[in-house]
Amino acid sequence: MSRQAAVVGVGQTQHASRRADVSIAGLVREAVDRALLDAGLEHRDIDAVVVGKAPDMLEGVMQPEQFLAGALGAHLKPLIRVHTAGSVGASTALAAVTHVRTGLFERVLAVAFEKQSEGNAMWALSPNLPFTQPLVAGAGGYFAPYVRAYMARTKCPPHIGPMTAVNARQNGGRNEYAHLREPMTLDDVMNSPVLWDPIRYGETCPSSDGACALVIASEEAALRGPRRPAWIRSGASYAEAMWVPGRDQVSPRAGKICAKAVYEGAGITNPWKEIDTAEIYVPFAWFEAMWLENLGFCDPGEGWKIIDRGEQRMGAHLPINPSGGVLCSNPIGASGMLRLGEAALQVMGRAGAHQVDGAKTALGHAYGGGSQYFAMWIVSNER
Amino acid sequence: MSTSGPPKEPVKYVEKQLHLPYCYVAGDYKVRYLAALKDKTILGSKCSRTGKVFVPPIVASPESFAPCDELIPVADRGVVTTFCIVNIPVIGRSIELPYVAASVALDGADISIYALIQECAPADVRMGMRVEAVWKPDGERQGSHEDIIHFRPTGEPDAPLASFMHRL
Amino acid sequence: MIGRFLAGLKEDKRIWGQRVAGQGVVVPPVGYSETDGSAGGDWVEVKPTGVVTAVARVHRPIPHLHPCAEPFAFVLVKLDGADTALAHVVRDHLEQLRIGSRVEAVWAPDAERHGSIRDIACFRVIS
Amino acid sequence: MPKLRNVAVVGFAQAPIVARDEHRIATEMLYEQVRAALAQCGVEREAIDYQAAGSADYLDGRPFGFVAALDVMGSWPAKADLHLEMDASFAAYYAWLRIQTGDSDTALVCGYGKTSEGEPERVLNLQLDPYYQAAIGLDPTSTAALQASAWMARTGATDRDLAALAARRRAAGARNPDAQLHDPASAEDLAQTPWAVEPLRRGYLPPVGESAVCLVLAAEGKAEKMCDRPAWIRGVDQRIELQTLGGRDLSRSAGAKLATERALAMAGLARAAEVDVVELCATTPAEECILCEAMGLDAAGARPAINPSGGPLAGNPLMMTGLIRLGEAFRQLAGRADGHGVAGARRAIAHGAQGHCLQHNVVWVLGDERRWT
Repeated sequence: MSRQAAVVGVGQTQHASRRADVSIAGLVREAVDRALLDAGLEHRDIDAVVVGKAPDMLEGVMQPEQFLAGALGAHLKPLIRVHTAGSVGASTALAAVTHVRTGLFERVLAVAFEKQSEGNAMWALSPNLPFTQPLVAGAGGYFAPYVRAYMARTKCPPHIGPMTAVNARQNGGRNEYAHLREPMTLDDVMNSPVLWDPIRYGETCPSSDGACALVIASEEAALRGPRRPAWIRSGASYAEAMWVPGRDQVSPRAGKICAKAVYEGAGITNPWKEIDTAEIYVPFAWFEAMWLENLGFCDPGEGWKIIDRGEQRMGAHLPINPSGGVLCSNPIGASGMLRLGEAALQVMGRAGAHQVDGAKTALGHAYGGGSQYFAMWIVSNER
Repeated sequence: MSTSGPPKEPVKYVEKQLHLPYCYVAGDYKVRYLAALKDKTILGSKCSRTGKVFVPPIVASPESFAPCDELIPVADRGVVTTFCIVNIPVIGRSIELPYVAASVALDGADISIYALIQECAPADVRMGMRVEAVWKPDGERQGSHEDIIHFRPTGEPDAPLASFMHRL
Repeated sequence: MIGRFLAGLKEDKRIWGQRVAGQGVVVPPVGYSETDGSAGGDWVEVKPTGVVTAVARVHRPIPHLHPCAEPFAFVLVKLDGADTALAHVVRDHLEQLRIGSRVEAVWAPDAERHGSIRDIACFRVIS
Repeated sequence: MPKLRNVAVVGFAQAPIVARDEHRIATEMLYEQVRAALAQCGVEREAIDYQAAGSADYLDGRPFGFVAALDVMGSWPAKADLHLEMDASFAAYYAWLRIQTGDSDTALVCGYGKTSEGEPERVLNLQLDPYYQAAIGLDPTSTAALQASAWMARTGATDRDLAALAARRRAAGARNPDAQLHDPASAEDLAQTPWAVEPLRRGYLPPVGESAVCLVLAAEGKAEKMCDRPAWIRGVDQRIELQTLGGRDLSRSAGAKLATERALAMAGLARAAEVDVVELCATTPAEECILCEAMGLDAAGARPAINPSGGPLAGNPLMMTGLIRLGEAFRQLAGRADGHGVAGARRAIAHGAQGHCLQHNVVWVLGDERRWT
């Protein structure tokens, strides 16, 4: 029952603030066509489809996978639709892995997308809950207080977030699919408007249109494919309740539990030493330092020091987000799958200009909700 | 029949304005919570297993999974555990920018509420600052979250970081 | 594909379908086969007349959702030359409407065609 | 076929379906059902190692509505979890897959949502493609009526046939304490009710209803300890179809047919008629007949008994109607259906569906004996 699964195809769209050249279906098909081409497969080779996206309010279509079923080649196939907030792209990929690991499916297509330009994301992410004063202004407004708490707790210097943002852009400049590729300087970020104090504009992810698709295959099917696959050594998705007294949103317990599960599953005892690169979900620059701690790459309070020393840059000890990450492209529903897909490309050795030399083992990570949902996998170039 | 196809220049967008009315049930706990605001009282619910207090009241503790079967008042003052200063607008919101949205741990409660901090410059708000509710005058309170206009500094000494860092 | 189909309605009052694998001539087109996911093929113009394959009579229209305030019928219409049916409405002579009825498109006036499926104002029974 | 694990439904709790619960929000309704389902199984929350849920943001009228459900599902410390923006019967399907991988042995499956807070006719318009079908204002009753008309035209069925079937389900619903409609109504009476959307009369359709549901799945080894008469899942399959109403034969359900064939094959059965009870997620009498045809069942026959709970025609809480069918199949096999129990029921089919005109179907085959040795 511990069957292996592998990534045999990766496809993503050009990410941009507005993809006016394609419909929702066209956007999704751009990613799917590329993933199928990458895997040397056609729609008829796919046994089941797993679709993920963040709130349907972003586009104004309820359960859009229903009208997209034809576009996805899913007619008369099994399909499920996942929604786990910001982590959804990653949990969608993991749901596809589950399908394959049952032994009932040889090849499963996982697709995630967001066409944020077709609605108003700031509105859709600022829920006016009934009987509650509407104060939260978008995701930035929600997360900014925890960034402040991180800064207070670790007494880190103020340039850590800006440094992270500058590095992300540098990486994104090498990624042909990224939405934001222009370089920024530390001064650019420091002098950018403060949107949700302490979060600056330059430390904030864009709002993107984009999609990602992965083909997940069984061991036998992967070995028959045209290319070297990325072997999925482990994967896990966990979620925790919101209103737990003392729940730490700076370093959530769910994130630690999920990380422990994927490390154990992959036989990793020292992630800092054994992982070659990681794609982690950083929608606001400060979260890179926070997640480095939460993921156990260092002791609590030490995450910002890794960034300060530049050890997470390309060519350094543990390149983080060589693709530029969420700070350079954020089609919300797809962002988590992009993290997992980029991790897979790294261990396949096919990340192009942002390839980390010799990457053998990589982590893909996403989170969502009020830092409640976590989904991760470890991929490797070896079975 | 022609096979040249329709005009080359496509229609770019199909617009749709959605109008979806909803009518939300508050739930009995929330009804009592809102009614108590009229009397300048903030109610929380107490976990039957751990004794921890949730504001606004919820029917079960997510921590212990046990019911919270008792409603008790908590203070209308507490400590700012963390906050952000909002500088950008949201459609349909009328609060003047910039404003401070804070997590406030009310005295007697085990989780924080979101609150608007006013009557001081945003730059003067601090983690640990003591704040109190500013209520609408008698006769104007309707039993709604708007009965508390905002929170303001009390002028008491700040709470030390260690005293609230575990309950942001 | 959708944009060009809608441009055909708006600018030329012509209805175009697309010949796709597994489905024949699809009207309205989406640019791919909904049965096998393959990408679409040639444009084929179809006639503004066709046969009704399903009828749902709405006696009490829902305001701000349904396309008119008076009783009307939703229909599926297989246009002449098409292999799939189009969902639309019939507003008049509802007593003559049944499955199998022949209908034709009624166009919205030039100034009211904005590039939408409702540039066809409705269908009317012709037999 | 790979080696599969025997997995059973071992607990099921459902809030009685009502038009509107004025006293509780959706998560409060759910909390009680989670507690009740665990109590049936005689376990604490810690005993369950996976959770899956189904709900829809648009029905909640807010983004991320499902996040609040974590708080009442016992998600502390964090639980391995997945939320599906679907009817919860598909969450059960996913939980079953998850148990098949061996990563989990037990799962909570939850469905919730307060349909009464919004206007489903408007909300479900948004499920249709935004360019062609939503844009002309189609609502779920109208699409169901289109489907009914196509089916009636093909089969020659009449208004009387729809009335007769609706009356039978109303009679059954009267024996089910969790059903929303408890008053039996004669076919004659129902045939006098005004048109909802012709050819469907209001008397043939369920009113807006809401509930909260929790079902527990467990693998062999644990299932027997949690339930004295587990309902073993012997086969399951699900299929979606293209959405465009005019792009498929609306008078038939190709997806339900295929899913049934695959589920029966997995279960080692030749025909659907070999089971004793069938619970169908059919929200109109025409849908029920279309499903029966797809599955090879006689909608008017005595055996297998079809929708002895009254089915969705006696209560249709969106996003959990399909999961309730699975729960009802469990009740029948576990001897817990009481007033609407089918004597001697040993095998059952449960069907879940979502989308306009039966776009997406899941079919379960259950039995009182394990499938695999």
